[in-house]
Amino acid sequence: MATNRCRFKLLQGNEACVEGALAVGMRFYAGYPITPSTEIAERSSVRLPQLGGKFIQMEDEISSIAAALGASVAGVKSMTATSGPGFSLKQENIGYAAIAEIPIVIVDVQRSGPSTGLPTSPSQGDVMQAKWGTHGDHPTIAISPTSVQSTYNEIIRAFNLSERFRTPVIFLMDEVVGHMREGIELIPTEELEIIDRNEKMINGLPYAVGEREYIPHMPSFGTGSLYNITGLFHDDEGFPTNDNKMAHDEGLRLMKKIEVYKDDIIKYETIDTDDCDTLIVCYGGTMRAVLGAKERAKETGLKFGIFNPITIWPFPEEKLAELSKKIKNILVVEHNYGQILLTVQRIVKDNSNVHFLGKIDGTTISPDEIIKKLQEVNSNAQ
Amino acid sequence: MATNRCRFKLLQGNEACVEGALAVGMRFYAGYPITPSTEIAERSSVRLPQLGGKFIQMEDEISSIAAALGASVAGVKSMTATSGPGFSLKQENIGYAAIAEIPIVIVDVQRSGPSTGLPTSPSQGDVMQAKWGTHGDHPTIAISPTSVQSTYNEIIRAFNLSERFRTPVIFLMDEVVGHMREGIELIPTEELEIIDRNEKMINGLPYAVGEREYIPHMPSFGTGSLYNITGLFHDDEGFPTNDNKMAHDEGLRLMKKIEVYKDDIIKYETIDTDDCDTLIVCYGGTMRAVLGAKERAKETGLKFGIFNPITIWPFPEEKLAELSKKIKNILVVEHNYGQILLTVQRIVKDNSNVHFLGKIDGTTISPDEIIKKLQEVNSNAQ
Amino acid sequence: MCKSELRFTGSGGQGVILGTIIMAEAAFLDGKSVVQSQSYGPEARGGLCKAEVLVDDKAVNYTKVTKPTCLMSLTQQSFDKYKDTLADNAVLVVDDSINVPKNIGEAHKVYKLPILSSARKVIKNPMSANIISVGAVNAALDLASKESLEDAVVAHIPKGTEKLNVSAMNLGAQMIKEYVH
Amino acid sequence: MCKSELRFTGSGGQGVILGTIIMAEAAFLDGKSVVQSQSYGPEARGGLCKAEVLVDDKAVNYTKVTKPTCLMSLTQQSFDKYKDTLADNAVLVVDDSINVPKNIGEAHKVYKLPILSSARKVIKNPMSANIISVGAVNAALDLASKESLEDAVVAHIPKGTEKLNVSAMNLGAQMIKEYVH
Amino acid sequence: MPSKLIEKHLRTDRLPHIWCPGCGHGILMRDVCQAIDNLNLDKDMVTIVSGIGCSSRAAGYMNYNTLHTTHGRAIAFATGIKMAKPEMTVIVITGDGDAAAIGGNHLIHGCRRNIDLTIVVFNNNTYGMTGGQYSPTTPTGEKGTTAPYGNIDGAFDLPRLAKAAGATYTARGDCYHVPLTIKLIENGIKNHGFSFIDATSICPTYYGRKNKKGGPIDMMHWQEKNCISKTKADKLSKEELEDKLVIGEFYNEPKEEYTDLYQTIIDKVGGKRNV
Amino acid sequence: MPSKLIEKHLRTDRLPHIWCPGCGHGILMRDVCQAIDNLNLDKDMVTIVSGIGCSSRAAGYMNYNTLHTTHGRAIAFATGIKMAKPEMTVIVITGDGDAAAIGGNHLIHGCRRNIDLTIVVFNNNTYGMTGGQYSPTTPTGEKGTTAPYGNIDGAFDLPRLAKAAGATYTARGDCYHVPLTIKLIENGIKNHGFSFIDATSICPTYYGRKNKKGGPIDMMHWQEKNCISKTKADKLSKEELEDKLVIGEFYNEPKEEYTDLYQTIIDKVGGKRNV
Amino acid sequence: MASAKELCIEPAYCKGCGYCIEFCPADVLELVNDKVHIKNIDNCTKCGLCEMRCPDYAIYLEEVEG
Amino acid sequence: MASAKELCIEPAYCKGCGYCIEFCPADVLELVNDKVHIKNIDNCTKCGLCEMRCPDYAIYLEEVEG
Ligand SMILES: Cc1ncc(C[n+]2csc(CCOP(=O)(O)OP(=O)(O)O)c2C)c(N)n1
Ligand SMILES: Cc1ncc(C[n+]2csc(CCOP(=O)(O)OP(=O)(O)O)c2C)c(N)n1
Ligand code: SF4
Ligand code: SF4
Ligand code: SF4
Ligand code: SF4
Ligand code: SF4
Ligand code: SF4
Ligand SMILES: [Mg+2]
Ligand SMILES: [Mg+2]
Repeated sequence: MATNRCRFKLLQGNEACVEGALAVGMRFYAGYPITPSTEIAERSSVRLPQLGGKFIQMEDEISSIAAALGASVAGVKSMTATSGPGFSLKQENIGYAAIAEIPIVIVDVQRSGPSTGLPTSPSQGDVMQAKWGTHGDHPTIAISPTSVQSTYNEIIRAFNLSERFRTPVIFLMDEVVGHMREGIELIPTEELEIIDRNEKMINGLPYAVGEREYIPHMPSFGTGSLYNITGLFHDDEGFPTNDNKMAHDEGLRLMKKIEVYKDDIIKYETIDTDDCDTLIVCYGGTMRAVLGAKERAKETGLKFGIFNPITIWPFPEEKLAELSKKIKNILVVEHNYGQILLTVQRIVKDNSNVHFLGKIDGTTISPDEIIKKLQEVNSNAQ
Repeated sequence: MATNRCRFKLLQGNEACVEGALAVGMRFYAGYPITPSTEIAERSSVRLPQLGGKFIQMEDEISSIAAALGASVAGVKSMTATSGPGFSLKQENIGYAAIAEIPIVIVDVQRSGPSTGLPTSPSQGDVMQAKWGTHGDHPTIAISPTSVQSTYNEIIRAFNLSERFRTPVIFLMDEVVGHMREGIELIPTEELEIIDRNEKMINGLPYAVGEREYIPHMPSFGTGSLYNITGLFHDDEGFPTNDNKMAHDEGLRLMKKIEVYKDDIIKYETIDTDDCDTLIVCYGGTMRAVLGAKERAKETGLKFGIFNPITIWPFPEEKLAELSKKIKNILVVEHNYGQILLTVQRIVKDNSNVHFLGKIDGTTISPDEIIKKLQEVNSNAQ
Repeated sequence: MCKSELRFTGSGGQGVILGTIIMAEAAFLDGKSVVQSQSYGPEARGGLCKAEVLVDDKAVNYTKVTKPTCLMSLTQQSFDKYKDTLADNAVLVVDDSINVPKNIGEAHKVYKLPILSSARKVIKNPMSANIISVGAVNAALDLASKESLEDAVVAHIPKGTEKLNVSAMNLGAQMIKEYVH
Repeated sequence: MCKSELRFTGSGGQGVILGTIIMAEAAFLDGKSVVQSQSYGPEARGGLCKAEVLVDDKAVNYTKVTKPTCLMSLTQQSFDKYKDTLADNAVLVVDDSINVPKNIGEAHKVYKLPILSSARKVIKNPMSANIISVGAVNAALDLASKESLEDAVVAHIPKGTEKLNVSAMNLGAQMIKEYVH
Repeated sequence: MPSKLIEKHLRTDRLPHIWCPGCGHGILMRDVCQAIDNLNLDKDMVTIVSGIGCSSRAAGYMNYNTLHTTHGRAIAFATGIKMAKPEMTVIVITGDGDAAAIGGNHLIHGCRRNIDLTIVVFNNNTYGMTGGQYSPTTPTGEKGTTAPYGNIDGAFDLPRLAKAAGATYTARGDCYHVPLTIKLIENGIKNHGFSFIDATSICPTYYGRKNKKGGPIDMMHWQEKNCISKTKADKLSKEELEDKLVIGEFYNEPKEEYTDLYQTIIDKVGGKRNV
Repeated sequence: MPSKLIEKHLRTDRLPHIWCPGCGHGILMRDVCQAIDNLNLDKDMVTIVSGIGCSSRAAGYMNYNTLHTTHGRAIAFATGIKMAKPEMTVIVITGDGDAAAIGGNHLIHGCRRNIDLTIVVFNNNTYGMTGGQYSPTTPTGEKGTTAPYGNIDGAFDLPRLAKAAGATYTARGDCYHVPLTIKLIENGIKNHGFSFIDATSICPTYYGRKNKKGGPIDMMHWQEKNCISKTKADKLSKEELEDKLVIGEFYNEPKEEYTDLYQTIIDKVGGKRNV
Repeated sequence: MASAKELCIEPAYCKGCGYCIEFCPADVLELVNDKVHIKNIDNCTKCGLCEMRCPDYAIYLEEVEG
Repeated sequence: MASAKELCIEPAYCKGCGYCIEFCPADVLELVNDKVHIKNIDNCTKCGLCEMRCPDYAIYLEEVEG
């Protein structure tokens, strides 16, 4: 690139999250400040009214997601952002969004936990929570960006998936990505592929699905449809039911709509996986350290591939299973005590070849640490 | 037994939970009503003042666990109980209990979810949430009883583990067990092995541990120690720290204290596992249907073993791995869309032999369904 | 299957759940293994209500009644819902206001008793219908000893209503004894 | 390792973070790849503050500075904390109140500049120290074009303070030019 | 066949509702419909938001845009709807548990913002849905399944709390004084700001039974006798007032409304209207 | 070397504290210590509970039993402690965000129960810890990092809210009027019931800077001039009162206390004391 | 054309709470088999109090072409 | 024996906010290198206002044996 004066901008990851969301049409944000996600609220408060959108600071995280869901029901693309403690508080209503099938994007800029933990330190400790944090079986889509640019691009995808599948999407950032600044290209709205919800009900019913379809269409409140939304199991009209067959069908459909279309949801990145002994599985901010280690491949003589599950839930199981067949060692690098590790262990047939590098001490994992661990893995393998 | 007039009583699972807790010394309960756990609050409100204990109905589930933690800090064994939606709300403070190392027992009588779901229907949909519901890496102990008697016995064990390891213990009941009545033996306090917390600080420090020890001792407030408790990473005095080494040591110790003593924590039951082709893995109320199927083994000709992880977290991995080596098929039966299934798949080397039977439609899994599934598994195996 | 699988049905507020608790307690006091359970739900408020007891000499495993050996019904609606899933030769104790189809009458042992009306007219307390039915079911099945049943009744009713309820229980038993098929 | 790895340190409130943002922005405007980051924490309030910029022609991967090629410090405390982890032949731009040990002075290129005092006395605004240091660091490293740096400065300071800040920036650059080792 | 009012405003295919015989919630739900009817509102521009509880089940029966949310969070959901579509009339139907126990914070913050919502609490002094535990409006000394020895908590005076928190309209109605209660709801909807109506309900099944209040008819008679207007109350001594419940309009002082104020920000910073 | 008071009541090995130069929280923390000292309380029978925020960091420095909890939940934790050990003096130190934003519900329910806690809100009209967002006590029109165009929310009058919710003692102090503020805290502790003290603090770093209030000294002068007693306030017109903040004791009406009432239940049903 | 009012009942909705009967000022109604029943329509003043307090919308006045 | 008061300073605690200086009624104090400094002890009336308002406990009066 020549100079960066037009559509290129230096932005913080958190800021890029807002700009991407605005580009794809987010016009409502409700939130409650918490480090390290606060800049998302702050920038939203500045930018939204400039575009005729609305920002509201609610009294806590529970009401924030609730307000965002309310706005979504009224037809406005909505977002809320938080970090660990707030993410825990939002869990109940994430389940509500899942069963009521209300599109919404929930950003979690992970910090070190549990509890208040190390509020300003990097971590990827909420990965399993993103899938299992709310009670009961429910579908989950979660996406984890690795850079400021991918934050911009992926938040757009997050909104598109949320609208298409009528489901909450978790945007799982981490402190590293959220707080760093990089130059990025702001792709303008006109050039984006934007998915808006289909407001025309199937068979005149808000929760009916067509044949071989899994996703009901969703009219906005105030557009003439006068229907009911509930967090109870419900029939096609949206009215609560205790009918076992209906409950079964609905529960299963909620899972299926993600399962069936998983190829449209899953996205991953592979680097040098064709010819390597060791495969590193990593995601989010940790990816950067792995790339840093890769930079020094010549110097260190270490050959390894990288598998980055950008869509972290549903996890790209098939691809990893395929890769794992021809690879001796897998090294999972994540900023926690082993979360995606468990999924990798499940997918990869012979667990003995799965290694792990993780930590939580307030510092980031460095390329040096990765190189050291790779050397260890290699020497054990001999 | 002759007649059941003395220490034998007909009780609901929820009632037995309270009686067991009282027997082991629970003297504070804070809660907020929610089906199907409400009887635990109701019985506590009747029984506690009779024993000089205290019951309080708080304004919500968050304040309930908070109050219970407060009482625990003041030296009183405390409990709170809830179901799905309330369990989601308690998550943040479960993490707090973990990092601040405050003993507490949290009962979750599972119901059908997500969200309000089918509030009065059986489910085991919170099993993964019990481990991953709060943000950040943290230790977890969770126990799942299968009968009214085991509810009484296991809640006693839950309190003992909580006090010994200074950690929250999740008591994962389900609607089936919570709401049914059975005759049980109420083992009186005098006959119980009761573990009370050690109030004498190690080296005069509330978070210091001895050599080869992982669990600091805990003085109660008001006994002369004047120390600080926080949900931030902290030093041995309990004062917040940003020191990377201290954070690392503390985080690791929290995980280790469970890991190292896991043989003292893990409890499981095996039935007929010595000589069987198929092993059923099941827990909680679902176990009863499996036993129902077993009753009919003669009639159906089905031979199978049962593995019941009573301590569901940490999962009895080693035992299952060992069993799996000599068994052709494993059938996981649970009241959800596959949660413990994932852990079993991870542990068992050859996933192709892991089968699953689960559902959520408001009805319980029946012996008939299990028998049918077993027949299917057997015929596929041929 | 257990020796006895009892299902009590009626409408919310008729004390059907309490009836099964008393049955369970009585059998339990006699040293039997029992499991009692019920359906919950906001619908249970005004609408249908179902509760169950399993009784056996050995441990009761599966906790739900699948094919009742005994069905007790107080309302037509609840009877209709459950009349078709019965064990062979089941015992039916139903209010005499209920219309029992011929085929069912022939396949099972049916006691049509004036439970609701006797509660109102004889015991003079409509809330005693459940205790009458408890007395009747116990007598029909010969499930628990009379002492245990009485103890169980007394343990579960408000203080001061012992006499009334014990006579309701006895009335139920008597109805069975004097029943002419 | 990147071509340039800059670390700015000082105490909270001195605008050290903003300094790195401006540096990053300037290099970015020139078409470079940059990553800027900082330490947060309640401690950052009154205490130590650290911010970093990585600049390269190709993509910057790892996001943290490990061995700075340039260290800018405004306080002794922050200097002492970071003085020992430097790349070979690093460039040090420090306030002249800071005591730089001999071994460090010999191993690296050190500019001791009257940043804080000039901010107070010459620019007459203590808050301009960070802009002076930005000007100085940029000149010492020849990192970004003067135009880009000026644009970056102007983009990040309050409206109405452009002149003051541009002259602070120039002052910093001048200090380097005129520096006598 | 139902009446014209019911036909027009309720989803009659879902009737009869699940509420117990004599439950006051049915009366109050009709009051809300009548108020909407009186105001001649376009049904498509009315949204009912509720939480969880017997009372909150109302939403499902009402033929507007209806959102049955999570326990305690109705006002927060409603806030989002109102922000997104300020032209929508947003009414929250909630219970004393939903609004004042778990949802108390959202209530006071809604008041504080003076956002144009109308809150109607079907206040039956108990948690009906979970079987009759005491609630934050159960009078001290009364019983609930979790207050077997009598409740020692103080009870909220909800309109007073709402006013102190910033509501610009507060009132109390009941099940006996139907025309008044309808009028209070109407006025609440008309107030362009946060309106709070404490609608005293009747739960014979739990609150009544636990507290020996007799059957539904007795409880209705209690309201007839004890729910008195402010003017009447002003003439009574403190002792005479002991078992009385004052009904009527307590506070009605319009103030700048939240979504209007937000629109002035949008206008100021150049955002377009209604994007 | 610190003073005798500080030596006695604070963990001096942890000083200096993390608060910014001129932060009012330091002054208020000393006030709490002084009040405890004046009352001659046994330090082992004092527990400080706090939530999360700059203000809530106080707990860590104070040499009593101290519990630094989760954001907003301090009063709920404190309730458990007080129930378990009624003989303990339990003081909650919290912030305007901690107590009135996320923690608002626990505040009003604490008030409602009249449980013997003393709440001291270090009220700096902002979320200091997270960098200066507006809070529920930020005056309308003022700025925060999330109110770049001026805050359109109404602000809570916290003592008024607490009183309406059932608190039996309410007051407001500040950083300038130190002896008064100490006295208010003392009286709050002495009230055997729920006491609420709104202690106006000073956040020069965020609130001051964002709202062009000058430096710490200017902000202290503002309190000197504008924090006036009720008697003074009564003499002023509405316009004159506009930028004033009334300090002093607002309400002090003891009522039966919660843990005492619970003890009567225990006594009634035969439970032993203090098991 | 003047319109008159007619007292209507929807028995499927009635839960027999008895409010309408108790609070009817003209003794028009009674309970039969736990459902409302018009015992004396001539007494009815069409005051609408029964409709107002019926929690189940089972009794109401409807305008009829007069 | 009568006890007197002495004005003490703990410079390690002082953050230089200037409250003590601004609100000292007797102009006793000044700021030197961002830390409080006693410029004129003789003026000091031992009123204690500096101690009261010091957010950092860096200045205070201590009883001394008189
Ligand atoms: C988070 C959560 N906690 C608790 C419950 C259980 N619950 C359902 S309704 C209810 C109380 C309802 O009381 P109220 O709002 O007064 O309504 P009512 O039933 O009395 O009309 C409770 C506690 C729940 N559904 N969700
Ligand atoms: C659940 C949760 N949400 C948000 C935060 C982030 N947070 C920490 S402190 C704070 C606000 C503090 O404000 P206040 O209580 O007024 O204290 P101050 O810092 O102003 O003294 C917030 C929002 C958190 N720690 N936990
Ligand atoms: S339980 Fe009470 S509130 Fe609920 S429907 Fe029945 S009477 Fe109404
Ligand atoms: S940010 Fe504000 S409240 Fe926090 S320590 Fe600094 S001055 Fe005090
Ligand atoms: S008020 Fe309604 S429900 Fe009650 S008896 Fe009359 S018609 Fe029936
Ligand atoms: S309209 Fe009036 S008079 Fe007629 S039945 Fe109804 S209440 Fe009685
Ligand atoms: S004691 Fe009074 S006179 Fe002396 S320095 Fe302090 S404020 Fe000034
Ligand atoms: S008030 Fe305290 S911190 Fe401030 S200048 Fe004076 S001594 Fe220093
Ligand atoms: Mg209620
Ligand atoms: Mg604050």
